[in-house]
Amino acid sequence: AAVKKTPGVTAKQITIGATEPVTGIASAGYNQVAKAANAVFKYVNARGGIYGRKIKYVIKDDCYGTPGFGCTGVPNTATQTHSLLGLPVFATVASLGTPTQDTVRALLKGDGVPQLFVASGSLDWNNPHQYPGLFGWQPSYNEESKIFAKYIKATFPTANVCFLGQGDDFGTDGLAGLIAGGVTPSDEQLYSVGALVTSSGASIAPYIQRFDTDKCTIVVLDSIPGATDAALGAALQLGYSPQWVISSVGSDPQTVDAPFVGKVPTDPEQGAISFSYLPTTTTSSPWIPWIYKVIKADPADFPGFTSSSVLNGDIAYGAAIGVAFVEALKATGKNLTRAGFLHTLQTTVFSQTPSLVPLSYTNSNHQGLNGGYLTTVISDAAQKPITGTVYTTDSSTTGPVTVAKKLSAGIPAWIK
Amino acid sequence: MKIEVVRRRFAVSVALIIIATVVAFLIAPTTHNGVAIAIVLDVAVACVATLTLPGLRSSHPVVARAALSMLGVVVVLFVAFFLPSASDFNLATGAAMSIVLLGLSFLTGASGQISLGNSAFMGVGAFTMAIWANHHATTPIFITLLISVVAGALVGLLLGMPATRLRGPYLAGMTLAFAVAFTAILGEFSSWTGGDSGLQLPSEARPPHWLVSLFHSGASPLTTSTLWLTEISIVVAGVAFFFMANLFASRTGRAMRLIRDNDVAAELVGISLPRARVIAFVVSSAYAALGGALWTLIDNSVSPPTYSFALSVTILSLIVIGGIGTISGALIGGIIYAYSTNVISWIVNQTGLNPQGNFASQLNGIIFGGLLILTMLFAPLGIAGAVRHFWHRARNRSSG
Amino acid sequence: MDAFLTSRIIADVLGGLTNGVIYGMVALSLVLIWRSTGVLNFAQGAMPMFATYVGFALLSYHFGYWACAVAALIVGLAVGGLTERLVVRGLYGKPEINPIVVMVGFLIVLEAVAAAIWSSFPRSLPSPFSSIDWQLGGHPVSLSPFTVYEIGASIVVMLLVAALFRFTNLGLQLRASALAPEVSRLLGVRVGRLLTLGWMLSTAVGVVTTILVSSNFFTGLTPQVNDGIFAFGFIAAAVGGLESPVGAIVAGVSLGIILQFVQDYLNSNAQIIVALVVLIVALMVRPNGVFTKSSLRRV
Amino acid sequence: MSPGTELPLLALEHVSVHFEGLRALDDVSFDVSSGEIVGLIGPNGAGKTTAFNVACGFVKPNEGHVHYPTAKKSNLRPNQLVHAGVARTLQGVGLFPHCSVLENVMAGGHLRPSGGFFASFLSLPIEVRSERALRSDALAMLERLNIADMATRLPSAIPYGIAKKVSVARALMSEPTLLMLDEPASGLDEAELDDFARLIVELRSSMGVLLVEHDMEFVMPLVNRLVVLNFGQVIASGSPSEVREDEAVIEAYLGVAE
Amino acid sequence: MIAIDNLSVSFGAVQALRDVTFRAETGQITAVLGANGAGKTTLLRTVSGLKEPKSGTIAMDGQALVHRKTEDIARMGVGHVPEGRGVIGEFTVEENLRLGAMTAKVNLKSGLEEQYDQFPVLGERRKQHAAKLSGGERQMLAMARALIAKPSVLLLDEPSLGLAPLVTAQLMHTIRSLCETNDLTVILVEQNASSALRIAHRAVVLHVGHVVANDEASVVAGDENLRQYYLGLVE
Ligand SMILES: Nc1ncnc2c1ncn2[C@@H]1O[C@H](COP(=O)(O)OP(=O)(O)OP(=O)(O)O)[C@@H](O)[C@H]1O
Ligand SMILES: Nc1ncnc2c1ncn2[C@@H]1O[C@H](COP(=O)(O)OP(=O)(O)OP(=O)(O)O)[C@@H](O)[C@H]1O
Ligand SMILES: [Mg+2]
Ligand SMILES: [Mg+2]
Repeated sequence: AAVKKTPGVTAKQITIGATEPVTGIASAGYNQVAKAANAVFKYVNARGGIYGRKIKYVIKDDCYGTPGFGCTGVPNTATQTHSLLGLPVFATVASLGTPTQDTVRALLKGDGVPQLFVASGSLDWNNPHQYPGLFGWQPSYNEESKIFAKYIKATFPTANVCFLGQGDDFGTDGLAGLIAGGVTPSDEQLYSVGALVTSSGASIAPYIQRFDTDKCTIVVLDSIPGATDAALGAALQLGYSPQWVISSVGSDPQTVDAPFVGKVPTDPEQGAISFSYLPTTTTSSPWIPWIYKVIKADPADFPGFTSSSVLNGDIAYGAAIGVAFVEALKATGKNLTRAGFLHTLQTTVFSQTPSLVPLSYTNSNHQGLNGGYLTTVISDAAQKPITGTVYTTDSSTTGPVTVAKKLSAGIPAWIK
Repeated sequence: MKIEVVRRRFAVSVALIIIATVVAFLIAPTTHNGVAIAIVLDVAVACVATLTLPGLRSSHPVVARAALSMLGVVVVLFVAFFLPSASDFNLATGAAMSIVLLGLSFLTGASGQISLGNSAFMGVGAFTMAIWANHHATTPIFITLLISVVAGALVGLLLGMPATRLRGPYLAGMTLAFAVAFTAILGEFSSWTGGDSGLQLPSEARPPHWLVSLFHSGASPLTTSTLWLTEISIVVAGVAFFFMANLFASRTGRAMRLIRDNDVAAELVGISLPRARVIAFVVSSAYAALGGALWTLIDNSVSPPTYSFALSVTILSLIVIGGIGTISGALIGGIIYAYSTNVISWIVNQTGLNPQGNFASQLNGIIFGGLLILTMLFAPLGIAGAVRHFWHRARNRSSG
Repeated sequence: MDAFLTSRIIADVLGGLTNGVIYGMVALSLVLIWRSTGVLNFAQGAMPMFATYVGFALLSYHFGYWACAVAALIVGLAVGGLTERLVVRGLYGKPEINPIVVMVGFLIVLEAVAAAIWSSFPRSLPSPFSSIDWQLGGHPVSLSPFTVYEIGASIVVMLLVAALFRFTNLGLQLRASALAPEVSRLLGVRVGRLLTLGWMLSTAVGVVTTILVSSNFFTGLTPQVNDGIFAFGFIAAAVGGLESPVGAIVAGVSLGIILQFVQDYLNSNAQIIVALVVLIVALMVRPNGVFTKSSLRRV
Repeated sequence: MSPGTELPLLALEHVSVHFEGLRALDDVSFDVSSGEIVGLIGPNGAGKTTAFNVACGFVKPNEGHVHYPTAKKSNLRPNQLVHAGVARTLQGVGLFPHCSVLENVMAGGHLRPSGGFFASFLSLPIEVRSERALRSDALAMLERLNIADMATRLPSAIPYGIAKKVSVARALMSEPTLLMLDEPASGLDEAELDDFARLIVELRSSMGVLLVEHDMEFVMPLVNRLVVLNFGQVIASGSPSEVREDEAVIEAYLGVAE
Repeated sequence: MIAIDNLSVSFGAVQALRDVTFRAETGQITAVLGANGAGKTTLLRTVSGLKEPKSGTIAMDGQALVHRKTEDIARMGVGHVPEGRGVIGEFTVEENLRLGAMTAKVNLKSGLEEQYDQFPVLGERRKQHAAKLSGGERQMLAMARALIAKPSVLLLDEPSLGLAPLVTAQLMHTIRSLCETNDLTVILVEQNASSALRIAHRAVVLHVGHVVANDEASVVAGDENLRQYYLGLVE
């Protein structure tokens, strides 16, 4: 039958792409996300692919557009996205960053290319009316903060809460979520990423100093790992030890506190409260050994990774997105078109992926995961769930935080 | 020039133009729009006819420059029709970059002032474009481009005035500080500039419909969204090249070389140093702003980190490798910008390096930086200078 | 004055001093190279970064902090010397832009190579002193053993360099080699060796700064560790005048303190903007830097 | 026309210049009129170059004034000199090293009317025409000085004596009424000197000439008038023969006549 | 003594010196004369090692100088006052002199005093930047800086350039007496042939790189042909 050709799809191959900070200041940690997703694709390819098609994942460096010399000659996100379009690609998957992906929304929409599982918790990805092909993946900053708020209210009812967030929607959405959840910080500050880059972490210190003077007992951080480090360092320096509540984006125990190793006896992040929508390495989730297996099978991208290596948050994150994508492909069936794929995505509940709650979209909701559990950092390599109760909510101001009813199931048989 | 020569040339050209038009429509159905190809081929023939008129260069240099620029434009346009669309897009960004490079070639090459701030001048154009379009979506796109250029020129004036008193390293220091501070300045005006997320062009801020449809092929959706951008960028770059060639060959251009060579003697022939230096700054920043504004148009959006200091370094590298102080150097630099990433990933493929590996991902920097060093050490006038050198050598050898 | 305000001002001055000595050191190493070889070294951040990585690679062989620091200094001397011999040699007497461009290229290469070898992931350098502030009546005083070490080490290096130029024949020869290599050789000055020496010394000064910066709590060692401070250091050098080691130090420290107040009372974003304004104003008044003696143009 | 009957081209009136406590010029007055060649001489460090620089606006006088009476201007900045009809050569040759000899000479006509920046940018007819005229005038000037065959060479590739001529050609392109020459004879051999002296005498008919020079054999037969400086003060002025006999001048400068 | 044998030097296609042979004896002034571009400066630069010769030898008291580094030649006692003065403008007068004395290992203090006696202007201006000196003052500084190192060979490239007649005469006198009392070997390059011939013992005349005369100064001064064709001394 004469089927209209789907761009990026042949009988043998599906080409997809992503833009990522492979080099430059933002690359540390984040450059592992797409690699880990690719490890999953290679694993699946080695088992015959999906309906005979192997996944070819093309990762382009957009340097996150961060200032610094590490990025000389690297074109910006739009240029790199264009070069992906020229391949062509079936979709972009797990491209990273809020501002970067914002700039290519219209471009991808114009060409009808799905922009899947953007690696960012912004609310920008949930706009199916205007961008029908655009899908987020992780819980929004807003949702996460609402779950924090519920916990803070219940556990520390008299605490003096202060807030430090990044000066874009990461910080502002996070703050809004906190307030929507009933916790109004007594002091709220936003830092600028630009200043972080030009004047190193020291620019965070004044905020922490201020919280110390104001006697804040809880400090909520909506920060990237570098800024988390700076905040923890500044507090250490001042001899100030509030209860930290750190968003999942900036709390990965292994990424955080690289500067402290060998300088202080105990990891300053220990005891901090965070949030996870993926099973932590301390739990008995079957996904953890599975991800180890997949990553070990990819020595090209993860040289030296063994069973005793630390599975950091970025790797787990990438692997989880990889699984989500192959699951969705599998569910779409042999006849792969963009329309068919998007339809499947919006009508299926994917419960066999590593995330704690099933991944489900509808034609009016493209946000992605909507729940997880609270964790506490127990060492410089691990965090563990506080109670293990998985909460769920939505991004609205009124939507309540409830205990999740449906949890993800185990590993699908076909990739076991 | 003999009148018969002109007349004969004219007749031959008309004949060729008719043939070219027919050819254009013959190949049109398999590729793109016939009208566009026909125009391109016809102009090419006309330009070649003009350029081959004997003695044109010395008697009518302006006409020669115009014909050469136009020929360059139509040749690239023609090539663009047949390029895969992604390369097409690279061509558009490269064309815009070459405009920026022209400005720097003039400033640093001709007038001898070092600038590390051209990324910021570009940013001024890019953001003016986006901000204006967001507030006045109905302004025709070419007017918005012009407004951006004017904004760039004004900022150039503002920064150029203190800069005229500075020498070498101090000038480098001031322009560097401006480039580094630029993203922070954008941050201070985040209600205008969209903060860290930047701005999108509103959908109304597109070119007139007829222009898009002229280059519409219907072949793939990608082409509709980019081919016209490529065409616009190339045409604008052609115009920019023409004017810059004028400037280089003119009294003003000579004045710039004079102040670079010997400022005391230049003053004594009546050149006002501050004025000349400011003019160079203004021209350079206006050109940079034009390039930046085109980038906004091409990307359909603008985000602050694009215009960080790293871009200034890229700009400087490109013009040095291309050939500073030359016009062709800007062209070469633009082409390098357009295709260097492709070349580097090709190298990665050929060498069998793991493309996600540490080394492969840093190859860009290693190659770029290495080229920069080697160029300066062994061919300080860049590729353009080296080519010219070998050309002269070859000619001298063959003539005697 | 109320006590809170006083303590805030003291904290700002001390914090600014800590940053300021670092800016001053970067400025100083730029001045060193400028005065001794007439080159504006854009790789002044990257060369010591590289040397520090190499020196501290010894950590994995269980060497201590001081051993690594000494190793890094030695590697720094070598990196500086080799750079001068292999990269910079062909550039003397060329138009100003040539060395600038080459050193920008070198910077790009070094950062890329460092990232290729050691990755961009921050690496922790151990620190011999605690960074935890001393407390005074329950309030931190913005001063810790580490900051004292930082300021002390910087002051020692600064004094050494200033003395080198001010009082020694070696300093005079270094300057002469930069200003007039041919004439210097006619006077028996071993210009080649001195140029090399100038680069070695300034890279070593850079290594000291890099170690200080990357063993504090905030950054760790990354290939880009010096990018941010380079910009401020360069601004300080231009404000003070590239001819003047004392100017570099004074300008660096003042800039550090001013910017600390800016950060405290405005925001950190505004720091670089204020630095730009300071630079423009300073250069408007004295185009060759505040501390350079004006030299009249001879016709 | 005879000198002195009309306004002078250049007049220094009671000019003093101090450098950090040093009086480089102390109440110096002299003038130069059309049709005469005035020599400025004096021991090293007497203030000759400084007087020159004051006249050109490179140095501001601490006291006194510099007038250009015929042009009705005073205290000009260097780049305004040409407007007042003053052209100056620099000590050494002061050519533009990366521009051809022809371009060097064309530079001298920089101030001729042309359409300004936009005319350059747009290549307006006015620009094209004025450039064409400038080029042919510059070539004519080179012809006049018998150095037209050097037109396309770079300054580094021509002999020193010729380079000096080129610098004069450049000065003449602005059609000056006053020509100021700083040590024009230094570095020329004696045959070239003769040539040069002849050129200056020829120029006198259409302009005034002020020159600083140490070579007395060159200066004495050439000038109409000498002004002698010592320690920043005018110690003598007058015709060469008068000055040659002046006791103060002999003691301070010339040494015992041989 | 400086012995130069069959020295040829070229700049690419331009041959600046061809087969030049002569001796500059100890305790004598050897004047090197010739028109512009004759190769005089090139000769001195080659002796100092600033320019590699194409062929030929240069020896100083039997030691070969060719292929040695400039700084080593300087340390062997060759003082060179370059064309165009060559003082370091950014240095003060005293720093310039200090630099001159540095490598020669002579007593700085007495050296300075000696030079300040000889050139009193320099003493007055010791703290002034050399760039701010007048043309002639700079020339004096350059001389003083070479002399302070107590060289055994002195190469002077147009020392009278820009000096007032009185000073030129004094300078020539000084050079002559230094040469005779200290057994100095002087090679004096002069454009100004008559004043050079007046003090020189011997004279070498160069013409487009060739030696056209090499004789007692008085003989050269008396040779009508030489005077007219090569030295441009027209009566
Ligand atoms: N910028 C300055 N600062 C300080 N002193 C200066 C400056 N410029 C010149 N002088 C001094 O002023 C005096 C006059 O200098 P000037 O250059 O005018 O002398 P001159 O007559 O041209 O001498 P020469 O014949 O040697 O060139 C000199 O003693 C010189 O040292
Ligand atoms: N760097 C150079 N490159 C090319 N040619 C040169 C160079 N230096 C000198 N020459 C040429 O070598 C020849 C001799 O020059 P040199 O400077 O030695 O002459 P000179 O006798 O000292 O003349 P002057 O009296 O002008 O100082 C000249 O023809 C000159 O053009
Ligand atoms: Mg003088
Ligand atoms: Mg000479």
